[in-house]
Parts: sequence; structure tokens; C-alpha cells
Amino acid sequence: MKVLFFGISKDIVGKSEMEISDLTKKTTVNDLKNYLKDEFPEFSNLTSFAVAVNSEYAKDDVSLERNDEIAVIPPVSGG
Amino acid sequence: MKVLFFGISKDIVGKSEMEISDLTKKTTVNDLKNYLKDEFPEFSNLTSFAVAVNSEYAKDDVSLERNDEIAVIPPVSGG
Amino acid sequence: MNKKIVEIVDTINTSQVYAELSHPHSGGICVFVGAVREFTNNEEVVALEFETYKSMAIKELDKIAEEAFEKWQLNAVVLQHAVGAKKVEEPVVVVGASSAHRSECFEACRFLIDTLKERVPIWKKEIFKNKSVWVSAHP
Amino acid sequence: MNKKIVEIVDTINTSQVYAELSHPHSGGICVFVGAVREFTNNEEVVALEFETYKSMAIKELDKIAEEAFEKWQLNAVVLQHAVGAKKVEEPVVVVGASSAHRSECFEACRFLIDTLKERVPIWKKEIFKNKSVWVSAHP
Repeated sequence: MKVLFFGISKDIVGKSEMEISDLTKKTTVNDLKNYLKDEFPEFSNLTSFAVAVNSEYAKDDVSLERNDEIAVIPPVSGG
Repeated sequence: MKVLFFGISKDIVGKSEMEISDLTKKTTVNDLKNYLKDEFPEFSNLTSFAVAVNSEYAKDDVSLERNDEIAVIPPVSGG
Repeated sequence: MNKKIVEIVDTINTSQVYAELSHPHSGGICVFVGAVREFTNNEEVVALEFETYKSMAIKELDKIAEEAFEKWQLNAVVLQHAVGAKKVEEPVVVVGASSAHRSECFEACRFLIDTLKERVPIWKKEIFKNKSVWVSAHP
Repeated sequence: MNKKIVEIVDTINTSQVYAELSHPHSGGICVFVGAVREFTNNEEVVALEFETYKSMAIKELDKIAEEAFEKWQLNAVVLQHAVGAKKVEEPVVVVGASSAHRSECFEACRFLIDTLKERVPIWKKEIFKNKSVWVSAHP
């Protein structure tokens, strides 16, 4: 599963795109968040972070499909 | 006493400037307003009108001096 | 240093307002532009004609700017009003303020246009196909 | 016909915003420009660096514009955000709305910038002399 990273989340994982193979079956947004916090403890220090599926904010119970465009969205600060 | 007229008040008196000699001694803003309503009854039909003395709004009890710049200010509608 | 621009002009140049309000300490700039609408109460407006008592108008615009500087922490204020004949879509007034944060410039900008409309000696005549009317003159 | 412009750009051109929002049925146009401030919490900012997730940012900007059209009677809406490095006084965002009367465009303009800051996936890094910080990332 390919995941995109932006802003501080890109700095935490050290790249803007990552293939995550540990999560394959019936993975939800919540599973991905927990996986990232386990692998990169810095995620737990953020104010919060969201996950977008196909360019839309996705709730924790949304399932992730292989062809989805998945992105980690740290706290936004535009404007 | 020279009085300036703008907007609809200019249309009512038919000119933008008028010498009023009937009012000479101890004339107040209120006296001028009453004089205008008497001479040009159309002034009574306006929503309201103010008088400015030397480019500042003046209250009814302000006295008018010969050298003052006096102006009739009908309801403003800028913007 | 605060910047203040108060003017009665023949033509509003909206492309310069941003540069006039820009300031190194300002994170937010709010601008309001008033323009001629095609319809008033469903009647088609051909043009507007603005007249002013210029010396007094400048004094009042200046007072409004100073009041805004007292009420909010602002780095720059602009108040410009046009006079003469204006056609549909032409700008007739532009006001704006810049400040460190956005709340101040929004509140100040609203205050500037509301107060300008209440106090500044400028008169607007609406010209329709078959008549013309001094706005607000009659109840 | 409503006009809607939502864009992620390299450079904000503030001189075009008025023309984009002008409309024959609009008597009022309200614009907010956000710019780089020299100081944040008394620390001197050298520059800001903006990054975005573009496809999602455009979708969110578009949703915000549509929400504004639903909430108020607007004739035109603009939402533009810049990306890349921006120096002090450079504009980074411009939002605006135009409507028949001024209340609507003021309220809508405030809604546009407030909602953009809450939701649109754009990240700002403040670059100081000796460090750089992703804004809002940490509590």
C-alpha cells in the first residue's frame, strides 16, 4: 500500500512516499494511524494527524483499498 | 452670509452658492435651518439635513460668524 | 510607522490598494470595494453620479481613519472615494486596513465603510432611463 | 452566472483579484490577503515555505467555495493560495467574495479564510535565523 507524506510527517518518515506492506488485509484508517505511531513514535507528539483517501478526509473506520491514493495529513497551517 | 449647497439641496435652491442677507445678527444653525424651510418648503420634505461650519458638522445652537464657511448637508449617500 | 491614505479621486485604481496596505508587520489585509450595481429595486440603473463637499469629505475621511487607528492595532488604512459619473461595475469606493492578525483588519474594514456611509458628505444620484433620484434624500 | 476561481499558484497576483470578483449585480466586494509578517512571537522570520497536497487542496478549496455559495447570495468567489518560499510582505493567500450588498461579502470573505485555514492541506514552515518550524504541528 502506497502512502504519501507531507509537511512534518514527511520529515518524520524521511520521505514523501512509502510502500507499506505490513498492512494488507482489511486495513482501516485507524490501523494505519496506529502502525505509524508504532513505527515512528514522533507521530504521537503531533497535535493530531488525519488520513486522506483519494483526496478526501477519511474517518478512522474507513477501509483502505489497494488502489486508493492514501495520504497522511499533519495539522494544516495554510493562510 | 454665504452658504454652500450640495446634492438635492442645490436642486432645491437652484444654485450651489447663495448670499443670505436676511440673517445677520446672532444667527444660529437652527435659525438658518428654519429660514431655509420657510423660504424653500421642499427642505421640510427631506429625511433630514445638517449644517456644516468650516467643514465640520455643527449642532443647532452653534452661532454663525460672517467669515465662516457655511454649507447645507442633505442626507449623505456615499459608498 | 502607520500608513494612512484618505482621498477623493476621479477614478478608483483597485490594483494599487494592496501595495498601499502592505506592511512588514501585517499578516492580514482586508479590503472592501463598492461598485455600481445594474439594478436597484428591480429598476435598471444607467449610471451613478457622485458629488462631494471635498474639503469636508477629506476631513471626515481623516477622522474615520484616526478613529480606526485608535480602536484597533492597525499598520495601514486606506479610504478613497470617487466622484463624477460611474457606470455599472465601476468601483466608486475602496476602504481597507492591514494588521498583524486577521480579526482586526476585518473589523476595521467593516467600520471604515459603515462609518463612511453614515458621515462623509458625498451624494449619489441614481440615473435611470426616465428619471434620476438623489439617494436617501427623502424618507 | 456565478464566477468561481480556486487555485494553487506559485505567485499571488493581487492586482487581478478585483477584476475577477467584479460583477454587474455586485455592489460590494470584500477581499482578504494574507501576507508574511516579519515577526512571530518576537522572533524574526526570514521566510516562509509553503507545501501542499495539490489535488486534495483544490478539492477542499472548491468545497469551501460551494459552501459559501450555499450560505450567502454571492456572485463571485475567489480562493487562491501560493506555494513555495515567500519573503516578508509577500502575499501567500487571497480570498474574496462579491454580492449585491456588503454584509454578505464581508461574512463570506471571513468564512472563506477561516475555513481555508482549518481544512485545506497546506503546510507552512517558518524559517528563522537558526531554526525552522512546521507551524501548528506540535501542541
